[in-house]
Amino acid sequence: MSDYIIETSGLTKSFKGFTAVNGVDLRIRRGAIHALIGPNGAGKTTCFNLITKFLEPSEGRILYKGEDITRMKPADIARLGMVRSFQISATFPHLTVLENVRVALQRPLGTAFFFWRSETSLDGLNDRAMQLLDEVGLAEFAGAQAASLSYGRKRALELATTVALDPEVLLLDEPTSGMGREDIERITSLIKRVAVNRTILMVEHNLSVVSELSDRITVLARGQILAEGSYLEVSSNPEVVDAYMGSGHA
Amino acid sequence: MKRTDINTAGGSPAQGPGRFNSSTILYLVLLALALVAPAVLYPIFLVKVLCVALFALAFNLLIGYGGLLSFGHAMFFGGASYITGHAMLVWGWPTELGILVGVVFSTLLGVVAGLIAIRRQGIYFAMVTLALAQMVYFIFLQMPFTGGEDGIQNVPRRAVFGFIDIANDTTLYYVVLTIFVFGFLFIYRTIHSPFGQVLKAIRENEDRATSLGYHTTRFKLLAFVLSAGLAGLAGATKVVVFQIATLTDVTWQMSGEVVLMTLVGGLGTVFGPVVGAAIIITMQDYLATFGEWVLVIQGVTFVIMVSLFRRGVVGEIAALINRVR
Amino acid sequence: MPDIVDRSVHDGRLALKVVDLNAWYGESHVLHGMSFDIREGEVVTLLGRNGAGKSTTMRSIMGMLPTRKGSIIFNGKEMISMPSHHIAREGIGYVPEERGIFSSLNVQENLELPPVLKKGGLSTQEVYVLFPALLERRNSQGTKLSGGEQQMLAIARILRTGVKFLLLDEPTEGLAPVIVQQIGGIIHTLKERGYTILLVEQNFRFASTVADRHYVVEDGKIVDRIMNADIASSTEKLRGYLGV
Amino acid sequence: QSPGISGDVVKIGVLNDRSSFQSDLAGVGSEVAARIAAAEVGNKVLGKPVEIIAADMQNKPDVATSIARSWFDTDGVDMIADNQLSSAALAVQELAKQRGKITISVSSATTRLNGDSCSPTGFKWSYDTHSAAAATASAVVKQGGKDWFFLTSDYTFGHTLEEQTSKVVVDLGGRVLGAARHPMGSSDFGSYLLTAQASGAKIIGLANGGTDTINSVKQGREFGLTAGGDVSFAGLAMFITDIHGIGLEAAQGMLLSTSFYWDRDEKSREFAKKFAAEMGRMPTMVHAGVYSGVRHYLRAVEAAGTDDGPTVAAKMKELPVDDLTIQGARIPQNGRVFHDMYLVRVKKPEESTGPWDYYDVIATIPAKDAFLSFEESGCKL
Amino acid sequence: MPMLFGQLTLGLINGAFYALLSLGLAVIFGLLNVVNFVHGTQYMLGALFAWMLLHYLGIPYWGALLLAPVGVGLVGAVIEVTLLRRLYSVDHLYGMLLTFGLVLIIEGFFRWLYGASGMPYSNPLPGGTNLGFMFAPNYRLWVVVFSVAVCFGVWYLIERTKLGSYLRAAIERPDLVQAFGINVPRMITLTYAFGAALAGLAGVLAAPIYQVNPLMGSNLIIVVFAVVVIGGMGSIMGAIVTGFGLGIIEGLTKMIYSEASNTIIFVIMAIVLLIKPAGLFGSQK
Ligand SMILES: Nc1ncnc2c1ncn2[C@@H]1O[C@H](COP(=O)(O)OP(=O)(O)OP(=O)(O)O)[C@@H](O)[C@H]1O
Ligand SMILES: Nc1ncnc2c1ncn2[C@@H]1O[C@H](COP(=O)(O)OP(=O)(O)OP(=O)(O)O)[C@@H](O)[C@H]1O
Ligand SMILES: [Mg+2]
Ligand SMILES: [Mg+2]
Repeated sequence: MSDYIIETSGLTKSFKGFTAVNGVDLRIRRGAIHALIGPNGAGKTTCFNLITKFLEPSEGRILYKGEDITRMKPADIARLGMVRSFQISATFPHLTVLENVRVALQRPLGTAFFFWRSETSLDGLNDRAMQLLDEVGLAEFAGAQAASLSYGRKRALELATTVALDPEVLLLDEPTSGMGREDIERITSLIKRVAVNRTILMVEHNLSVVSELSDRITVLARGQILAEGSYLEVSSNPEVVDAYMGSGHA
Repeated sequence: MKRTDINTAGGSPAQGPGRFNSSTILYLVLLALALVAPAVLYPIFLVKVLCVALFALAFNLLIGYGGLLSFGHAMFFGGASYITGHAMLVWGWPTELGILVGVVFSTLLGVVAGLIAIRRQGIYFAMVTLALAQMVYFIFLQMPFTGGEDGIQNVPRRAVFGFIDIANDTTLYYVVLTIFVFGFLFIYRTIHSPFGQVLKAIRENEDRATSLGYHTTRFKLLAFVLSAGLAGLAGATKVVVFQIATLTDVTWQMSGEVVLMTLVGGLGTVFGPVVGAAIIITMQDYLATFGEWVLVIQGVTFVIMVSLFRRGVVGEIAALINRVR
Repeated sequence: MPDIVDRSVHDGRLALKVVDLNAWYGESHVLHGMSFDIREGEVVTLLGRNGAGKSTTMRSIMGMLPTRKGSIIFNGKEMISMPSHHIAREGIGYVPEERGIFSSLNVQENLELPPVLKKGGLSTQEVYVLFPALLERRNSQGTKLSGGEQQMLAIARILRTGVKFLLLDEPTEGLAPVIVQQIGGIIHTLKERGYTILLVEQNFRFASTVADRHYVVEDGKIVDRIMNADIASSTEKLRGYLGV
Repeated sequence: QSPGISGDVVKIGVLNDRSSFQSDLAGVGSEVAARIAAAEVGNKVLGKPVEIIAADMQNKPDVATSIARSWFDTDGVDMIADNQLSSAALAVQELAKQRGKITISVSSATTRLNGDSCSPTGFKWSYDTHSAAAATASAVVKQGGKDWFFLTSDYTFGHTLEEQTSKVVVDLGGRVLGAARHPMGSSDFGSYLLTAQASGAKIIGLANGGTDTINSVKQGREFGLTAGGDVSFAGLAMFITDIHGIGLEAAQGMLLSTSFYWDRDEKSREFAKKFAAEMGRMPTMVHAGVYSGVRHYLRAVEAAGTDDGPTVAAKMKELPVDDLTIQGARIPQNGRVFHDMYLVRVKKPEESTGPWDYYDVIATIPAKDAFLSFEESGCKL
Repeated sequence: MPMLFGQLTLGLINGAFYALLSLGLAVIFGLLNVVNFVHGTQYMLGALFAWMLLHYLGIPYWGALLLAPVGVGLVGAVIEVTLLRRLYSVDHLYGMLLTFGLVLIIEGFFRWLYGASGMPYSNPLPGGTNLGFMFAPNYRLWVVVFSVAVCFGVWYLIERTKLGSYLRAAIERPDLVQAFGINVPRMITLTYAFGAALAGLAGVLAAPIYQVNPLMGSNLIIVVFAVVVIGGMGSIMGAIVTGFGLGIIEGLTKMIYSEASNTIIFVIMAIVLLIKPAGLFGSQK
């Protein structure tokens, strides 16, 4: 079996004549933390949407563990163990924080269609849910409605929900954006912890987070791969500095 | 997008044993009241309330918990009543089989309509269901067996299981109450089930639910079909009670009425639809002697309701209790 | 609340003075007596942890919260009970967090939505020169833009209105470092042109490159005020407040 | 059979629609008509008071049946009058049959009430689909209107009217050149009128009702169909309130049949005067029918000495109907009152002396031509 | 053949009518997102006001054409300010319940006042023009010309001025649009009143051909909703084009299978929504 858990070849997406992603060959090594960076509008989120099949690719193929998933449905991708978070916070606003996490935890039980079964059958998941909330610093909000959380906390909740599925591959779209330092640190260490035995592909603009976490970095610009390598390699690439990092990071 | 002010008063999981007990007691008290009700109130009125309330409950399952506004639920309600009526009158089927065939019909219709409608969201979903219901209306209007505006008349009330004589109104009441309680428990369990949890999550944020690995359309379809089947159960039962099946029950106004009942009682609350149905049926039947003012009084009630008690009767009471706590 | 004596680097006119501001979301009391002020031409940031009440402060200033108490004086005028559109017309521009791009409008329509309130704003052409990425996407639906592009659009559309007092809620959130630099440059330019800016920032490093002063918000109150010049000596304190 | 008056009161319920399209032709007026009838006997029979109650069934059959049920079961109502909407009327009549109570249907037009669904205690006054068809058609054809086209409401009511009228027209040597079936509540009839015009028909039979009829006539005028006078509308189910709503300008020259016209004779004017004193307008044939039905019912109670349904019903069939609106009519076993109908032509505006002066009575249609006989009705009693 | 032409022309004429009627609803339902059940009633009020103006004040049709819509607009403004306004932040269903209540009240009141069979209103432009293949009533020709002019005017006002952007944005985030300095509440009141006035205008146009009665609008609303949805919510052009198109299709249906002429629109709606989820002219979210 190949070393790469995700491989794309010639991945392309155009919207009415505008090509957002253009022939991207991405290879994500099993067990790695792989960062996708690039200027705004480079096509990072679109890549995520393509890989998780929230968008249909215009061209190209996507392999997951060597298997072609180009024609699969998004929910099935998640079931294969590849779960994403969203760039703009996506919670279930009128469910409680605890329930938000539990919705993710309950999927592997396989009882999701059991309309005849009592929901107390889900109570067994509460401990695990609380543990996850604790890890992102939301334990004290467990009973609150997700809608009433501040923006940063919604992001944390979303991460907890994603991790709850215990996926093999996590795709995190700007996990720390909108967070305070303290939370960033907490989230960074959480990502580090969950990364054990998992593969993470993340989009992130916070370079200190990127440099701290990632094993490998792909830089996208205008829908194409501009550079790839370790943080050091990438950050010393003048093209990347020019297009993305700016003089402050050279 | 606007924030949806859907009340989740009855939707949150019962936390802790105390809460569970108090609500169990509440249900038992209500059941006891229902058992003695025919001594006080006219049984046929009660039976009608139960039938329509069951219809409203079915509708509420879809909107209150699935976030799907169907504007064509009359096709299941009225459709089942035609089928049941025909089966019992022309084919001479026994009551329980007649009701069953009505439910089967509406469930199958629910699958077909659901497969078509479920692909659209929000107002478009409502409009597709409306369109389908109008087509079903047209078909029933054109089919000879429905008797046009005369309807199917004189549907017999045959003894249930061959020995429970429902010609007697009080007996009939208990039979219908049994059906209603069955329907109610069914819905209650559905809402408070693992399925119900996912359904609520989908209502809240469908993309997110998909990304967690849920095939959201399948959940919505199942909710739609369950709701259609229960609406059919309500319609089939109503035929047995009133012994007629008419076009009125398949019109869009009927679809609209169930929306009103649910709102008046309290959207997304467990008891809301029941209370709403009771209020509207009471208005229709008891205010009928106010002559031409029935509808105006109804209108004034709606306006006041929306302006002052938006959460619906049950929703407002629940909010009041919460505040007192 | 520690008594904070105002010692501004600017001796310009007082632009905004907030005194004992309280605000509620429904029943929940979020701001507990905010007091601070900004002089004309200053760039001031509100720092604080998630949920401290920074965005709420901005929304209160804009009159977007139904219940608020206290006093908000802008250019000498009391605004606490003004409706939101009057506040805007007094000359305040607002860039909300989560950007507030309208999905039913395309980029150009989004850009041209806020009415021009004062002379001296950027023209649409100038905006496109400043943000070329928007020019390219000007006919696509507003919310189809990438996160960062949306942020640019949210800032750009306020610059068109010509108001000289801006409330920017996390303007660098989700932006590529180059763009963050660019925004820093824009803020500097605006400052030179005499704009007054209240900024909410999580990115402290960025804040320190543009701001004159910082207020620290905790639990809906101002708990400290730090001059940008004193920043080096205040790192300990800040670490305590923000976990920096 | 318990002689005497149940509950010491003769209770009459007037059940009809008071809130929607049909509320003018029946509605509150039916209650008023019933009261006029009761007042004629001093609101007392056999020394017991006559009480009249009324309810709005809102055009919903299940509301009608549940009101009827509770009237019979808990309120001691002895007779239900008017009984609108065929589905509701059939159900209420069946219910009354089971309970041994009397129904006097007036507004609902279906002949099934006295045909396959007839009841020993169910009566029908005034027009029905057969009278509308047969009376109007035979009279019109005799006047020379031989080439027909139908505007038919796509409802059993409309189909029945069309079918029965066509039969009469063809039997009398006329021709049916076509029909357009439109859904109930279509607002625009232009297309159908064009088709009608193209067919070359001289008589356009309106096998529809209410607003549809009104709109057909109004637009017929607009399209210049009826202006020349060579094409006429024949209203199969029209009431004087419809003419009032259309206005003579547009309605002039129409032919229609009615069981009552207020300005026909001294007696009808007397009833109309009493009615107008209450309602401020003239009664329709439905109002007259309710009045006549209630009047006859009270006379039968008096004669039978009881308000027991089957007994009274038998009495009603024995006695001739005789009141301000109908004189000397008989009621066969199926409960269909055999009274005369009238063919009227709508006046021109200049011929009319004022509101409600709308008709010229041009022929009297004897009952045997207007209604199905007991044998023809298909009633098995 | 002349028959077909006649029917097509007639369909077009009726379509003009649908277009005008859906226009007001497109403004209210499409732009304000209010499920305005009272729209049919506002149409009825237009016709009724025209009749009242004539009957009580002797003001003829041409005066009513201006005054009656203004009157209906004022009624609309009052409804918006006193009742509807508080419902924008909650689910649309509540607006529907409210406006449905208003339908019952207003219709009930006028039915009590004037009865259900209505009152005569005579044709201000009697006679007709022979088009060769058909006799076209003059009044209908006037309706077509006038509706087309009004439709175009409204389209221009909303699509070609900034009003449309303001409205669409205000539906998404009223608080934010207001924070940009736009008096959102007043704008919405005026828009609602304008939509109501358009319904009233359609009512005045209808008075000479359709029966003026208090219930004349009650069955219309559902069809007009369908027109707006098929056209694409929020699209003024969509409402206009669909209105005309529906008139023609309905006319053809009346020729071929007239029983289905009311149902055809729902068949079309279902098909359109399945193929183009946001309607013919709607932009997809
Ligand atoms: N559904 C869509 N329709 C049209 N254009 C789109 C769509 N989705 C994305 N785009 C365009 O594709 C380009 C890439 O967008 P994408 O969201 O992938 O950028 P990104 O790299 O994630 O940027 P950011 O870091 O700012 O989030 C952008 O220019 C965006 O406007
Ligand atoms: N719409 C709302 N309803 C109820 N409570 C809210 C709402 N928005 C915010 N809050 C609460 O108000 C408090 C202050 O929130 P605010 O958004 O002002 O924080 P913030 O300082 O901007 O945080 P962040 O950096 O995460 O954006 C938080 O406790 C939050 O949970
Ligand atoms: Mg992105
Ligand atoms: Mg904030």
